[in-house]
This record gives sequence, C-alpha cells and structure tokens, in this order.
Amino acid sequence: MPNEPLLTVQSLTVGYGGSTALDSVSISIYPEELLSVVGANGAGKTSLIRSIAGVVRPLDGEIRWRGVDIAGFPPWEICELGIAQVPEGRELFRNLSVEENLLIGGSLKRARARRSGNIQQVYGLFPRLLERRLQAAGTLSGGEQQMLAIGRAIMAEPELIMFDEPSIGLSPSLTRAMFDIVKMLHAKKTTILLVEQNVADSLSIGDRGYVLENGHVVLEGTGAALLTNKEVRRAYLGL
Amino acid sequence: MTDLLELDGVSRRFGGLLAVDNVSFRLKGEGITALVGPNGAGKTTCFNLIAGALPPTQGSIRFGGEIISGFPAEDICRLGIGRTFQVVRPMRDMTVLENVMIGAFSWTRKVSEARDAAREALDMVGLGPKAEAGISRLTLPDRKMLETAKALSTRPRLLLLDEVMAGLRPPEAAAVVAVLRRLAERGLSILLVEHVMRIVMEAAEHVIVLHHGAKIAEGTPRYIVSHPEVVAGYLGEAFRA
Amino acid sequence: MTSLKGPLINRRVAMKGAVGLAAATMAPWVRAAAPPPVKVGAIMPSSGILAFPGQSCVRGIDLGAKFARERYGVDMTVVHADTQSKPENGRIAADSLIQQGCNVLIGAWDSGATISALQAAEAAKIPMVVHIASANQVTSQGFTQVFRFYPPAATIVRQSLAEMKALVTSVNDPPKGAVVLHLSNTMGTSTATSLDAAWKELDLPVKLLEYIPYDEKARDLSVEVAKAKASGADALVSVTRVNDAIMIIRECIKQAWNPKLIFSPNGNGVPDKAFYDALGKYADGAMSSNLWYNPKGEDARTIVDRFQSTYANEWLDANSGCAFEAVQIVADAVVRARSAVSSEICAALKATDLKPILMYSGPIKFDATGQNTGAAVTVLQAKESKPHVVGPDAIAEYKARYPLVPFEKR
Amino acid sequence: MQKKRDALPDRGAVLGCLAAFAVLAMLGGVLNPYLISLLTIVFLFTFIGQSWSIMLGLGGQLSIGHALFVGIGAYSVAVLNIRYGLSPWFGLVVGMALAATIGATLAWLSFRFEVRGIYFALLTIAAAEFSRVVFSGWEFVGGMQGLFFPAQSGPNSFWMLRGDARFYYFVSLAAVLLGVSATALIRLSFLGYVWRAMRDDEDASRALGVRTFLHKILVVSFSGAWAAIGGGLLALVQGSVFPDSIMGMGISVDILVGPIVGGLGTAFGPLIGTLITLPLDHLASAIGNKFGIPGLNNVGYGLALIAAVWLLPDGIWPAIVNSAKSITRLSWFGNLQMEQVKK
Amino acid sequence: MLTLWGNVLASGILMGLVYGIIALGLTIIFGVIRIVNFAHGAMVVFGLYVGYCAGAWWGIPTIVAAVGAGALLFVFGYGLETLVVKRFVTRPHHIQFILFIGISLVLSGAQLIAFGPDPRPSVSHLSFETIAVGPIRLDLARLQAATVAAVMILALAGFLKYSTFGRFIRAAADNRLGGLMVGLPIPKIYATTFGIGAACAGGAGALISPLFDAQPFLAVDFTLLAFVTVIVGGLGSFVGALVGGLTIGLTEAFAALLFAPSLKSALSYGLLMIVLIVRPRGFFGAKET
Repeated sequence: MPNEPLLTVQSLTVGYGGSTALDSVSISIYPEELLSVVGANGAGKTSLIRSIAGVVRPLDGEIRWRGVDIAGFPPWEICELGIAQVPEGRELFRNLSVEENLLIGGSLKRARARRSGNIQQVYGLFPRLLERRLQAAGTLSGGEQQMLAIGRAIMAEPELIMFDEPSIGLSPSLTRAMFDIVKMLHAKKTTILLVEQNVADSLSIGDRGYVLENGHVVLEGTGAALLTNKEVRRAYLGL
Repeated sequence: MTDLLELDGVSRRFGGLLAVDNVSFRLKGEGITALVGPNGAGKTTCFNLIAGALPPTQGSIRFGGEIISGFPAEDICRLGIGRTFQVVRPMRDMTVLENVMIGAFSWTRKVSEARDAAREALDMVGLGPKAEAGISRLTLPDRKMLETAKALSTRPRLLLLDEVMAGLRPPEAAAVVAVLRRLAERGLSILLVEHVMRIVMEAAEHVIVLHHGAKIAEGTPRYIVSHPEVVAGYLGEAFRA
Repeated sequence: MTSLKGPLINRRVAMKGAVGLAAATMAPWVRAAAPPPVKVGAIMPSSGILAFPGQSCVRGIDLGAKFARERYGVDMTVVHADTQSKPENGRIAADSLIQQGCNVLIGAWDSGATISALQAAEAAKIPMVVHIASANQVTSQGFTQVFRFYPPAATIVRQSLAEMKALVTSVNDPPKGAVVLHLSNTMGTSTATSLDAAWKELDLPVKLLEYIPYDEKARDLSVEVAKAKASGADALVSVTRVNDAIMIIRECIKQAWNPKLIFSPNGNGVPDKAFYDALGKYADGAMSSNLWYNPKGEDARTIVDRFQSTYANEWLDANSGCAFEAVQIVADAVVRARSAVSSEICAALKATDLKPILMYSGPIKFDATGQNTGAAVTVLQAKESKPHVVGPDAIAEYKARYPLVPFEKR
Repeated sequence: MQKKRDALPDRGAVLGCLAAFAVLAMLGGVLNPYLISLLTIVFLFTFIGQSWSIMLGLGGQLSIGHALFVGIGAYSVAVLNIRYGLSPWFGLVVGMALAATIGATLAWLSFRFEVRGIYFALLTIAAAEFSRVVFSGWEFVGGMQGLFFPAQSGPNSFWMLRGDARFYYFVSLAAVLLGVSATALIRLSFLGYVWRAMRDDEDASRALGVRTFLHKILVVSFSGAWAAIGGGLLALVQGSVFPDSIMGMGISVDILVGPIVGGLGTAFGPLIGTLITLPLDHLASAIGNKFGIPGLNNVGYGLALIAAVWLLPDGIWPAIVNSAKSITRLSWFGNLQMEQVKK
Repeated sequence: MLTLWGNVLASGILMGLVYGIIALGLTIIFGVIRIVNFAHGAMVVFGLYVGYCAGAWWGIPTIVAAVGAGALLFVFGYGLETLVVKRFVTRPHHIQFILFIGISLVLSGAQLIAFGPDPRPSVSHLSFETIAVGPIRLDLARLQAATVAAVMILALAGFLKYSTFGRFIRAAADNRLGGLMVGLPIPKIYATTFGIGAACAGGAGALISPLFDAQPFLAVDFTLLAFVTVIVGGLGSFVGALVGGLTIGLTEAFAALLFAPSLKSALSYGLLMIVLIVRPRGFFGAKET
C-alpha cells in the first residue's frame, strides 16, 4: 500500500440545525484502495460522503485531497478533481433520458473530450442501459437505475468513487451483482469508498474498513479483521 | 377475543416497486413486538400503512376488530394508534412540553389538561426535567424519547416506534428498553421497528422479520436468530457459515 | 409668520370652538389691504396607476399659481401631496396639507380619493375645490366645503349629445346607426348610463344599435371592434381612455371599418398627445367632447404658450386646464375675501361669479351643493396631429369635417 | 396555582402591552390630524395584516389575495349601510359570515384537491381578481362606480360607527388591541398549538391526531372573517368603496408587507412592521414630490422592502426581542411573541 | 357571420400565442429555479419601453428591438440572480414574493422617472397593417409576435433539448441535488436561466410594443396575465405556456363575442380557478418535487 493517502478526512464535524451528524471523524483513503465504512441508520455515513463531495458544508475539520484542503470547495470543483459518487437514492435526472444522464455525468472538463468513448464503455459494462438509452431515467427499474447512477459516475473518469448504500432496495441477486461491479471497478485500480449497512458483504470485499456509530468512528482495521471482530458481530446480529 | 391489530395480505406498491408484499400478522393486546429486517425491507412502509400515512394497495388492516385501512392518519391516531417517525420531527419553535401537548389535543381541547397529560408522558420517558427546554438543547436520545412522549400523549393502546434506538449508545439504548418495558407493563402494546438485533433480543417478546417487503419469519427472538434465512438476509451470504 | 398663524388658529376654532373669541379678535388684525399670502394644497395621484392624469394636473396647478400671482397679486404658495392613486390616502394627504398650513385645497382627480380628502376638509372646515372628479356623490353626500368645477358625468353627456345632434342635423349624409363602445370602469359605465337617457331625451336622429362594454384592463379589442363592425353601424360612439382609444382606431384600420363618425363623449384620446404619436395621420377626423380651453378666450393664447414653453414635451390638456382654472377660482376667492382664513375663503367661494380665465365655460358659480353650474363642454376634432375646437360654433376654430376620410385613402 | 399562570400570558407581557396601548391612546388625544389619519390607516392595515399573519404565521397557508376578504367586508358594510341604512355593525357581522364562508369554501375546494403551497397562493390571487371583476360589473353594489357613504355630520355615533378622525383613530386602535390580544390568546389556546404544529409538519401532526384538513379550512375561514372586519372599517374610514381599490392586488400586497417586515405570526410584528413601512412609504412619496420626481417613492420603497427581507429574514420584532433578550431578562417578550416560519 | 367567427378565431389564436410568449419567461424560471417571478410584468414593461424607444426614437424595426431588449434583459436578469435572487432561492414563498414586489416597484418607479406616466406608443407601421387570407384578416403585429413566439419557443426548446448547457438546465430543473452531486455548476445555471427568463419577458415586451402602449404601471396587469396563462398551461412547462396562452386567448375572444366583453377577464380568472382546483399543475405542469 502506498504511503501517501489520496484523501484524508481530519476531525470532520458536520451538523444540521443543532444536531451533530459527524463528530470529529478522521479517516484516510489510500490510492487504489477499497475502503468500507459501515454503520447503522443515522450513524453519519451519508453526511461523510456529502461533505467530501462539497454538497454539505462541514462545521469543522479538514478534507485533504492529495494534500490540499478542499473543505468548503463548491461541489463542481470537487467533481472536477476526480471525486465522483453514486449517491443514496441515486439522484438521477428522472425526466432525462438514460443517455442524457450519462452525457451530463461526462460533461466535466476532465472527461469531456473522451465523452463518446466513455459512453460506449458504460454501455459495454451495462448492456441494459444501451437497450434503454432513449428511455427516461425515471422509468427504469431499481437495478437499472443503480446501473445508470454508477455509469453516470464512471463518465467523469473519477479517481475516487464513493458509493452510498448501493444495495438499498435491491434484491439479493442484484445486490451481489452490484458488489461485483464494485469489485470490478476496484480491480481497474479506481479508488473506492463504499458506505454500507450490509456489513458482511461490504467488509468482505473491502481492503480496510471503519465502523461508524452515532457520528463517531468506533472501530477501524482491515476488512477481514473487522468481519471476525466480536464487537461487530454482537452489534449487528446480537450473536 | 379479537386481536388488537391484524394485518391480512397487505401490499403496497410504489410505481414498479413492491415495497410491502402480501404481509399478514397479528398482535395480541399487550407486550413488545419487533419488526426487523435490513434497510429497504419495507418496515417503515409497513408502519405507514398501519398508521394511515399511506393507504395499502391491497389487503386489510383491522384494529380492535374494526377495519382501519384507508382511514386518514389523524383518525387512526384518534382510534388509539400512536406512532413515531424514524427521522425525529419536533416542532422547532415550541418547547418540549408544547410539542408533547399537540398529541394530547387529540382528545382534549383544554390547554391545562393537555399540559398535565404532556407532563405525565414526559415523566414516563424520563424527560420531565427538560419540559420547558427548547428543542435545540435536546440530545439525540432525548429527541427520540420526545418522539415517544408525543405518541404517548395521544393515549394510544398501540404504540408504533420507528427505530427509536437507532444511533443510541448501548447504555442509552438500555435505558430506553427499560422505559418500553415499563410501558408494556402498563398494558400498552408496542410494535417496534428495529435494526440492531441486540436490542431486539433484549426488548421484544415476539419478532417479525421482513425482507424485500415480504414476511420471511416470525417467532421468539431466540428462534429468529437461528433462522438461516434471517441471517442470510441480514448480514449477507458470508455470515451463513 | 402671520401666514401660518392665521390658519393655525382657525383650525383650532374649527375643532374646539371654544377659542372662537380669540379668532374673532385676531381676524381683523390678519386682514390687510393686499390679498394676504395663501397656501394652497394640491392633492393629486402623482404616482401609481393614475399618475398620467395626476402629473398633468400638477403642471396645471403650478402654472396656474404663477399666473394667479401675476394676475391677482396673490402671494400663493402651492404644496403638493400624492395619493399614490389609493383612495385611503386622500384623507392622509389632505390632513398632511392642512397640517402644513394650507388654507384651501384642490384635488383629487379620482372620486374615491376626493371623497376621502373631503372628509378631512370637512372636519377641519377647509374649503376644497374639486377640479376633476365626476361621481355625483362628490356633491350629493352633504359635504359643506366642496366646490366642484367639473360637471357631473350626466351633465357632460347631455351637453355632448346636444353638440352631436347639432352636428348630425347639419350635415348632408348623416349616420344612420351608432354603436357604443365603452369602458366598463367608473367613468365609462356612468357615461354609458347617462348616454342612454340623454339619447332618448334629445331624440337624436341616429339609431342606437348596440352597447359594447369592455374591460378596463383589456389588452385586445379586436373582437369588440369586430362586433361593432358587424352591427352595421356607421357611427362609432366610444367612451375611452387614451390607450383604448388608440387600440380601437388601430382595430378599425385593421378591420377596414370606416365609420362616418367617431365621437367620444367625455372621452380621452382626441385631446391627448399619445393619440397622435401613436396614430399619426389616422388620428385625423376623430372627435370628442371634453372640457377644454376656450381657444378664443382673452388669455388662452398666452397661457397655452407659457405652458408650452415651460413643459416643452407636454400638452395643456383637460387635466391641466381644469387644475389651472381651479387655482384661478381660489385666487379670485382670496382676493374677494381679502383673507387667508379658510372660513372666509369658503364664504367667498360660495359667492363666486367668475368669468373663466382659460377653460370654456359659462360664468363659474357654485350652487348650494357646491356644484359649478356654468360648466360646459367643447367638441374637439383631430386634425394634423392636434385637437381643434369645432364646437360650439361660438368658439369653433373651424367647421367640423364630416364624414371621416376612409383610413385606407389617407 | 402553577397551572393557572401557565395558561395565561405572562403578567409582564400583559402589562407591557397595555402600557403600549395606553400610550397610543393618549397620543390619540394630542397628535395633529395628519398623524391621526396616518395612524388610523396604519392601524387598519395592521389589523388586516394580523389576520393575514395568523393565516400564514400560525396556519402555514399563504394568501396573496387577501383583498378578497377585505373587499367582502367592505362591501357588506357599504351595501347594508348605504342601500338599507342598517348600522355598520350588521355589515361587519354579515361580512364576517360571508368571508368566513367564502374562505372555507375556497379552502375546502383547494385542500380537497390537494392544492397547496404556492398553488394555493396563486388560487387566492385568482379568487380575488375574479371577484374584483364580478363586483366591477355588478350594478347592485355600484359596479365600477362604487358606493359612497354620506358625509359625516353631527356627533360621533358608536352605534352607526360614524365619527370624526379621532373617533376612527380610537376604533382602529381598539381593533389592533383586539388583534394583538386575539393573536396572543390563540397562540396560547388549543388552536394556536395545533395550527403551529400543522404549519411546521403536516404529516407529523396528523400522526398526532390533528385533523389538518379541518384546521386548514378553519384558519383560512377565521382569517377571512377577521380581514372582513378590517375591510368594513377601512370602507367607513375612506368613505367609499370601489372594486379596483378595495379588492385589487394593491391591497393584497400592502397588507402583507407590514407583518413580514415586522415578524410573522407574532402578536406585535404586524403593528411594528406596518408602523414602520406605511409611514416610510408616505415619507418616500413626500420626498419624491418635493423634488418633483414622482416614482422616486416607488424606487425607495422597493429598495427598502428588498433590504428588509434581505437583512431581517424573520422580521423586525423577533430581532428586537432577540437583542432585548440578550441584554435583559425580558423573557416574557419571547414567550409571547417569538415566532419564526422556517421552511 | 361566418367571417366574424373566423376573424374572432384567428384573432384569438394570434392573441393566444402572444400571451404565450409573454408568459414564457415566467414558466422557464419557475421550471428550473422553482421561484415565481412576480416582477415578470415589470420586465415585460421594460421590454415595451425598449420597443418604444427603438421605434419612436431610432426607427429600428420591432424584431431587432426585441433582440436588443432580450439581450439587455438577459444581462439584467443574470446580474439580478447573481447579486440578489440567489440568496432567496431556498427562502419561503412569502419572502420571495416581497422580494419580487420590491424589484417590481423599483423597476416601475425607474420607468416612471425615466419616461413619465404618459402612455408611450411605439410608432410602427405594423400597428395598422393586416393581411387578408380569404375573408379573414390577420393582424400583422400580432402575426409577427405570434410567429416570433413560435420560433422562440422552438429555438428555446431546441437549445434545452440538444445543447450541453440546455441539458444542464433541464438536469438542474429535474434534480438540483443530483446536479450538485455530478458537478453541475448550479449557480451559473440558475443565473443563466433567470437571464433567459428575463430575456423572454423583455423580448416579448418589445415584440408586442406595436400592440400595447408602454406605461409604467402596466406591470401588475402583465404579471397577472402571465400567471393566468402559465397556470392554465402548467407552471414550468414550455408547451404549457403555449397551450395556456391559446386557451386564454380563445376564451377571451369568444367570451367577448358571445357574452359581455367586459366580463372577459372574469372568465379567464374563473377558468384559472377551475384549472387550479381540478388540475393544479395545469395541463402540462411538472410534478411538484
């Protein structure tokens, strides 16, 4: 593992209207790593992703991308750095066609020149999207929407992709497929931040992991270590 | 004796998604029942169907023998079903006490009566000392208990609690479980949506498991954790071993 | 500062009555040989929806005050107040002016603000000369301080139709049928109502075919004009403001309807500059009856010239004219009263018998209700981008042209 | 003992409020007629503004067509008084009843069909404009020519609600006092709690048994009836009614500026806001006139409005309360009046 | 009789398209930024004055003036959004309402100071000309406005549909949060959209200057007109603006023909109420998110 982290989050604090979602959280992601962050509802996982993406403005703390503090940068500048996300709830442009969604994902300066090639790549990855390229995104099934959200993120040629609960609302088989895609992207040397409630699956594919509870990091370690951790098993299954 | 709550083949569809798929179960008069399942399993939707926030697409829901499916939320509340929301929704510019009074106004119009009932409800969940405080001063566990107190002040026979313990630390959660026990001893029936199995194991007498909108298992907590499908649905394939 | 002291004391008298004696002893002391300085308050809708006539009135007042100073030697100060075209502000404006020491008020163009202002005038016993406001109620609701130069709508219409009758009976090929296109606002509806009565009463030899009322906020009058054309009428009687007068003529041109006569009793359009700016040669021949300055009056030429040199881009229209005349009425009363005390100006106003200075009118006299009995209308016809007086005969600049030249032949 | 104190507004608040009104009442005896008429209009707009403020500030329903209710009240008083010689008190009662019914019908139709938020606001404009046009063409109520009250003569008559400027000053001051008390009392009553809950979160309050459909209708209807009283008084004060002015967009806009600038849903906000904005408008107008630039008032007033919503998003009164609270222990101000609409 | 009906129909359609173009700007801004621009009417009047100046002072044809007015108001709208409106996008409706009333007052006041209260008719031969199609006469000014309206709507639709920035605008209208997440420059999109909305208002104003005389206090009338049109058609929808305009245009025309013309606007407000109640999103309105 290279020594220099790609992204470092340092004592990040995020709050909304008096309540704290993240309380002095510190994590780091190394290049080409697949990092899992697990935690229950309300643990602050989404807040973490959104503040890295610049959509939520942190109250305190630093977010360093290759050593530069990007906390407080507007989201479009952060995307331009190569940070993309597959958001919770997908946040697609429902009235726009599949292809338009992809085009928008690929319209950042960093990737615009190679946009048409990238679209073909996405279609190669998800043939279902090619079949439905002119259909409005809102009419797709849940799994297809998730594919589109991933495809849209890939279009930006990101160095880091953040997944926010990609398995939510998907059937077990689709969930497995989703994790396969994550693994595949990882294999292509994309750095990945995977935030999940699905503890077992996400920790088992992650190089390292953090356990988030009520806005705090309570555990960290390699995926395998966490997976066998008594604390994790007790907390998540009462075993 | 008729059951307190009876769901019979209840389904709810959102566009292409079948969020609740032909779910049936019964609740007896008292005690704590837990509704568990992974995220997106349809637990909250199920709550919304019972509480009238949404009408079911199919099936019927009976409360005390009477059909209530399709009734508006306020009428169902007035019939004796109190509910909390997963995301706490306090009225921001009211004090804690005033927030709880709203629930009491479902059965009285006298401000003083509502105030007394609200105090009682707050005492019951241990928020009595903070009655006059503003909402912004409450901690997360306090807020969860405020939600419970609000629901309690409507004087329900059945209490629907949606993840009241999510995000709480173990000692805090234990305190909440104690409160729930106390309420159940008073004859209240509680239906609990919960994520953390540890808590379910401690608190509930009966567990219903939902997965992808459908009921996959039902029984005592002991029975449930040993149920292979539950383990698979919950923790993923890796835990099956 | 006697000019301030007099009215101040006077107002107290009006309000409390107990200090009456003081005022009585004061009064002779205030009286001097020359007319005393007088403060005139002008209440106009200078902003808001009525700003167009309102600002025109302001010009008439200012010029009128200058003229009155020279003609009567009255030391007259004018204070303006704006109602923002809202009726409830009439009273506030009036009270503000009274507070600033105005001895007499002029205003307020629209009947709502006028009534509201009259209440303040009534309470303070300050006379108010209403230069324009056409609702009957201005003089019929029992106000004692009102003096209205402007005739009520019914009078204007009656006189207008009399003039129209004179015209159609004197021409060779009189129109056979008339259609009435009128605004459905205050002015338009009251005019149309009086029109119906007066038409029968005067037994006009033209048949009234149809009334077509239209909305004040109408943005398009094509259907209305199409309907008018379809009625088969060959005379168009319209009651309009400027904008709709222009719209109607444009529609007539577009729909190739050439009535022989276009006549607007108490209507805007023909008297207004915008009408000619918008229509150019197509404006010619349209007629209207309005209160207007008497082109053959002694001072008319000088006043019009002075107006033109002061306000190069504006016309001396009925609004400024009536406002001008109202100032002269006040000046005349002040001179006769030899006092700036409101009650004495009021008494003098009651006794007014003034030969109009600028406007065409009979001798200006106010009846018991405060209504000017001499008011009279003129008939104007558009010709070469100007309105010209063509009736009554005594003051006509030329004889009315009839029939209208068809639009496409211009 | 403890309970009773809770149920009523703080004694300090009541005393402070009464003292403020005593001062205003005394001013009524000494101020010059100009300020009297200006303040009369300020009070009337405050009173109507309070009704609007209750509807949005407590009930959460935005109306931009409140002129509808104002007009209904004004016409009820005018028609019954002028055509039938009945005391304006009858007109006020009839106006209230009519406005309440119309408000309830409008609200019922809207909420029945799930018209809400900005669409409801637009519907109120449409309803107001619709009735303005209908009244313009309705001969019985004077059409566009309006209705005029006879000139006031003789002594003030409370029964006929006719009197001089000072009389109306006190009548409208009393109305404002009524409005302040009503706002404060409603806030402390069952309705106030329920309405605020419904405003903040409709679904959550339904889950607590609040019949939001009914209460939304109630608050619109109540606010309408209240505005109708204001309209009736306004008609009497200005001495005439015309559909264009009393039911026009102008009134709808004028009445909501005060409460928003002053502080929405508070007991004193509408009064403070109107006391500042209306005279400011007149001042701007006077300055514009002085320099011979009519229109300057519009520019100045417009800029002042932009500045107000920009700099004081919750209104002036809450800002005063906050700063007062930070200096002294004026908690009663807060309990009684603090209110903010957050969306 | 048939001629009369034909003329009324033609006039209703043309006027409807004109209404459509007046309302276009309002609908674009609402569709994307979700705010109702109550200063819309003042912007239309701004355009009317540009049309007046162009025609009466410099003798510039209306179409050219419309382009100029559009450009001018685009800059104005872009600046206004960036400096002021931006801060109010997430504020409650009533605060936005006061803001736009303020802006509208400033504009009307400035127009009053600059041009005085007199109606300013644009001097254009278009005001008087018609072309005859069989027995039906088509008003040239209206025909021009309607044609330009149709072209403008097509052009805008094309821009939104096929250009990258147009796609951005649609995406931002569809899902603001999603837009932020994929890195759309939301402030620029909003400012541009507001600029386009203002430009449509201004361009429409100049285009209809041969039909309406400019006066500062027409703002409220135009705002209300645009509302009626847009709501009937569906707030936020393009086609809606056109359909709404046609509906109102035809309703008014036939109301004038068959009932009392003075009740024209009562009818359109009545129609508006019915549409609002029965179908609050209008014929083509986007779903509330």
